[in-house]
Amino acid sequence: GEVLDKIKDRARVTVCTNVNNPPNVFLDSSGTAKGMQVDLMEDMKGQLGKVVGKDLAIELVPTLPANRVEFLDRGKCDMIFTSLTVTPERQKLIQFVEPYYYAAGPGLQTKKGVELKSWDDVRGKPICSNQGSSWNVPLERDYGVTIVAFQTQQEVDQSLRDGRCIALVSDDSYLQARFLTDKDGVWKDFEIQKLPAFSEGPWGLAVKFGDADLQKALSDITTEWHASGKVIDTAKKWGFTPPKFSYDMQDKYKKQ
Amino acid sequence: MKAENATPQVILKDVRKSYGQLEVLKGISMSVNRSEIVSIIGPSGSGKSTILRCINALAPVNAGSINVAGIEVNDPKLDERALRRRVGMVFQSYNLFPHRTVLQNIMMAPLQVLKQNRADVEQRARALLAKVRLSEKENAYPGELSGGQQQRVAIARSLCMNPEVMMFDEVTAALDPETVKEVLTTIRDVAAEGMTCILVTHEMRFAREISDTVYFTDQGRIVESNNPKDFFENPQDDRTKAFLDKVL
Amino acid sequence: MKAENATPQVILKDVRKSYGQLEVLKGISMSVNRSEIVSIIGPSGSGKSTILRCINALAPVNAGSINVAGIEVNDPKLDERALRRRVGMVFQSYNLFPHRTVLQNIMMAPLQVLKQNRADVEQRARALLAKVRLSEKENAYPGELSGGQQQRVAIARSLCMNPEVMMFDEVTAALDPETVKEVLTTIRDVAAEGMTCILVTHEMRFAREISDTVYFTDQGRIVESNNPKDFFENPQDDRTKAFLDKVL
Amino acid sequence: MELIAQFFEELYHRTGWNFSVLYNAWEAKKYVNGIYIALELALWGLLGAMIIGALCCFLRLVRFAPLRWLVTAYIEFFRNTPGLAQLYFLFFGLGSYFQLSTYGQNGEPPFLSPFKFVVIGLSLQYGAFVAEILRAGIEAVPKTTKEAAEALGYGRWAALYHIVMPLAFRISLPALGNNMAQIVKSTAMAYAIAVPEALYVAHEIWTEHFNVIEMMNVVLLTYLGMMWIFTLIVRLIERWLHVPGMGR
Amino acid sequence: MTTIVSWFDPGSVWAILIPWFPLMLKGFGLNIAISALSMLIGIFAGAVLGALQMSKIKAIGAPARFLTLFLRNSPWLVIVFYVMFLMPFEMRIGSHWISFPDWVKAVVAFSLPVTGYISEIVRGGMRSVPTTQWEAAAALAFGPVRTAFSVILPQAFRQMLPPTMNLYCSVAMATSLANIVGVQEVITVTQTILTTETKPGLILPAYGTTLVLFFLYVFPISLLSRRLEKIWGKGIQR
Ligand SMILES: Nc1ncnc2c1ncn2[C@@H]1O[C@H](COP(=O)(O)OP(=O)(O)OP(=O)(O)O)[C@@H](O)[C@H]1O
Ligand SMILES: Nc1ncnc2c1ncn2[C@@H]1O[C@H](COP(=O)(O)OP(=O)(O)OP(=O)(O)O)[C@@H](O)[C@H]1O
Ligand SMILES: [Mg+2]
Ligand SMILES: [Mg+2]
Repeated sequence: GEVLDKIKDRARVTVCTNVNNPPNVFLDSSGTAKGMQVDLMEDMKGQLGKVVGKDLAIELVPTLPANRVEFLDRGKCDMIFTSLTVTPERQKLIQFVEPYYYAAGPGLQTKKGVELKSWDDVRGKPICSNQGSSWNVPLERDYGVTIVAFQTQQEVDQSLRDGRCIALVSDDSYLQARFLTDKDGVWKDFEIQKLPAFSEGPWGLAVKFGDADLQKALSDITTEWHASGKVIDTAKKWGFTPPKFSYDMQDKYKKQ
Repeated sequence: MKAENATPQVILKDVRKSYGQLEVLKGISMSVNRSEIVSIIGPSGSGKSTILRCINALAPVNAGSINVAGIEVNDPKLDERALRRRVGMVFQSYNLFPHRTVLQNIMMAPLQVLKQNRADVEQRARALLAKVRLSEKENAYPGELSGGQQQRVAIARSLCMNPEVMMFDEVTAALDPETVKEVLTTIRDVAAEGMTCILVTHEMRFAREISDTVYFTDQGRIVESNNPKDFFENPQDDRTKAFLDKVL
Repeated sequence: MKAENATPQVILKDVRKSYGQLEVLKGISMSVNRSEIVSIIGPSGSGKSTILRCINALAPVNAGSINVAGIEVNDPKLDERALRRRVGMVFQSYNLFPHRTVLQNIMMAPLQVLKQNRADVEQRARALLAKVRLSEKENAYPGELSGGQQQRVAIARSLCMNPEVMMFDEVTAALDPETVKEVLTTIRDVAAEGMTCILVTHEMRFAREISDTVYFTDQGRIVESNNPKDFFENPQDDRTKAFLDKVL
Repeated sequence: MELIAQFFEELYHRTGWNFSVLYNAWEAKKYVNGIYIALELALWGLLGAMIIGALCCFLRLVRFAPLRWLVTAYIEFFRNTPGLAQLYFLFFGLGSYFQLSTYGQNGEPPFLSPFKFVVIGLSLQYGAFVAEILRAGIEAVPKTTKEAAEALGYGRWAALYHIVMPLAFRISLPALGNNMAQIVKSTAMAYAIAVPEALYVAHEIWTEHFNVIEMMNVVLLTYLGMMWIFTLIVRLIERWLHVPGMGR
Repeated sequence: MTTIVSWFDPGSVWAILIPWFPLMLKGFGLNIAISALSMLIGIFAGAVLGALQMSKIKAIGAPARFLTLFLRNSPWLVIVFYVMFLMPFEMRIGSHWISFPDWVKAVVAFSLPVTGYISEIVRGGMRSVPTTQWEAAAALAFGPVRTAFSVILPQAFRQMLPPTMNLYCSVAMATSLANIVGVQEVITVTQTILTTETKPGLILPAYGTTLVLFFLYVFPISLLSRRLEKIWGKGIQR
């Protein structure tokens, strides 16, 4: 396929991702990307290199919700690799690579002592979130929540501390990870609410329609990740509690 | 018309005035009696406007004294507004307020500065408009009037403050001959009513006809002053002669 | 000075001109011979400036015809710039280019429009500056000159294009009497050299002295025209009489 | 409405052009509300900016120097830094420190909502610009007009209120109009602190549906529409305040 | 860098922020470069468009006015997006892939609204020159181009300077939108800091630093423009 040829030509794979998405992808002060997804990308780079028979370099293209599909369509990057939840609508626009590589559901973090028993308890209440988070619209539309969305995680956290909202919403595994790694006690007055996840959305790698070779190569890679437990290991390394999805997938592809 | 032995109403004593380095008035002394009409003529830049501006405290003087109807103008605690109620001034460039109609322009200061009764002011304003023959323009804006008409409104505006002294600064310089005539007629009417008038003009014939005294200024000094007949027919100073010679 | 039987150089035939609804020129006919000097006088707003502006195509006419030295001015395919090279115009408000020195103001058009040789133009410009007695001001900016000096530069600027016809529009209206004298002297010099001149003026004495023919306009019509002597001593039309009466 | 919704839903299924706001009732409601919020922000911001600008303009005329410096410092700071960064400072700086937008124990609404913060931010930022514009307007009122007011006995503040400000405001109107357009566009920065104005909602929608191009077009039309409304308002004000002879 | 960091408490916000300064400065350099280049392009294009707006020929004047209106009234974000959308990211020349750097796209994007604003400034400036100057030029047989360049524009320059400088300041501050085309300018870097670093209390110092950076850069420019305005104000008296 065209894209795979291009990767081979340039000996470089370009990946659109949200670089402000810790601990999945984030930049340190030297501008180097780190995070769980970065580890997976490195692995992918190696495996793709074998497919094309060349040592590849990897280049991250920072994206925003407003430009990522454009960047993919017009070849600025070869794939989107970020916390991109698969929905039927999106499937019409880009080609998701199956099997999906991860999944997450929404988690709520509040001050200690706030009792939330079901999602109905937050109806009409302000909840802080990140702009571009895929939970915002479903929570607003289906659960009547007032989403107050900011651009950066610091702002979301600060707003929760300031009491501008009663809770903040984020990927549940991310929230768990940050409580596990909270050595400074920044979050000692806060807790994660134990609510039934109303949906656990799978995250997919996405490529342009039409390059079956690349799609196949990536599909093989994600399959291998599940089969070998690579995803679960990496997630644990970054402090995540892997979702049920990951174990299901491991079972499924181990058997084959 | 000269009222002999009358009390002087405007007295300037050795007035000096500088703008930065430039000494514009180099010791001006003059005395104007009540109901007297005085013309100041002289070449451009000789300080004519500056004299008028000093008299109503638009420009502070550096030395000497000015007394207008008993008010010491260079007193540091001078109440400028009290002075300006007694001394009206009409400018060459009309300076009407463009956002107000003719009638409003005339009534504004009596209402807002003197806080007079609206009905009285309106009556007086209408009378003045009639006097300058502009009654039908009372609702026009200044932008809709010709130069001569604007100048006449400016005169009416000043008169409506009932000043004791009126000063006119080259009020006809930018007008065409016909309009000049109109404005001069208006000034003549004002003067005829016995108001004290100080006028700066380039219209020699008019100055001659209307004044009780003519002053000639050159380079910040009063070179010569006399009654109009003697002044024009028999000038003493060489500079006066040269000037009158050049003026057509 | 009148050259009898000379060829007409500027011919207006029944020229009409409107601004929107307002008809400003209501059929103007005149004919000016080579080297003739013509004055146009008349009340404000009677269309004097408009006549000049029509002659050099600054304002298009609605009807009638204008011919200047063989060029049909209301030809739709008129080469305006060719016309304006032959007809110079000096405005009441001088209109010097404030960002250029006196000498540059004079040299700009010959260099940039006529593409003449710089050395020649410079020589000519200096000669003209000498003629208007401003040689020592050649490097001054217009903002540094008095009104009369600016007006003389404007005349020199127009002359440096070597026009065949010169038009002066109330070039002394905004000046003080002394300066008026200077400017009129300059115009007299120009006229004395045999250039065709059309001048609009309020200086009756000057018009009388210098012109071959005087035209009187009122409300967009030429009411009367005659040689100056007869015109001023023995005006025929009532409106002319009234006007001359009013002018001091 | 039904028909439009049907049409766009059909369009999506046929061509993939996904104008989801036009058929998805929930999104349409949010977006319309977003436009409403943007307009409201613009109006309040405009009002605030005018009040702050006028106030600063007055304070700068006060003779007490430290006050003038303070106002000047405010103006320079707010004119020369990004509005977005200013907003963050207000919201996360003052807002967090003083707990200005904290919900009460029992869910009482906060003292200042994010909406109010944006209004304050816009007012402060554009108030600085308005102050500058008005200052330029005051400086553009001819000195002669101010002197005329003084000569009529107006005090400093009375002249400012009755004559200078009304004129300055008219002179400043075009610049104020530009400023107004700028405010309308700047309401978009509200998205940074989670005020659901049009752009924030559009952002939410294209994050959900990936229909960025379609939504960009909708946003473009929305803003052109809003600007058009505001342009009309400025025109109306201009016409309402129009005075013959000032401007065109 | 490490020495500077060591001045601060290891746990303080500045100890966290200072290592980021090089990246922020690099981002700010992009803001400056993009704003300066797009201003340069916009000035040339805007002068032409502005002159066209003044044209007496309807077929030229009307479209020029419409374009100006459109460019001025469109949100910058949308314009930036469209440029990203319409300009290719890379081109294949022979067997080589040439990619346009993102900042080139940002420059193109910002020069569009700048063109619109400059066009309007030029028009306003030219109209501020009294009609009598146009007539004087016409009476001296100057053609339209000569009139514009020798007579009118030099006089309009002073009027046009302050709004142009103001515009430049706005552009410098609006370049933060360049993150849509993928430029990591200073506000984007700031946001990266605020998502990466978990220590609370970073928001104010981080945005404060960008605020100061902009102020240090823009304020001298606005001072300069005032100074120039005064200098030229003396030269041309009306
Ligand atoms: N505000 C000012 N600052 C500096 N110099 C000034 C100022 N006002 C007037 N002058 C100078 O003072 C001198 C006298 O000016 P003034 O206006 O009194 O002259 P004038 O006799 O009225 O002349 P004109 O007939 O031209 O009106 C002139 O040389 C003028 O340049
Ligand atoms: N551009 C214009 N638009 C509309 N009306 C105009 C225009 N120019 C001149 N007029 C009108 O045409 C008439 C004649 O004007 P013109 O300037 O020719 O008079 P003038 O005889 O030169 O008067 P003045 O002695 O005051 O200069 C006036 O009524 C004037 O208001
Ligand atoms: Mg004077
Ligand atoms: Mg005229």
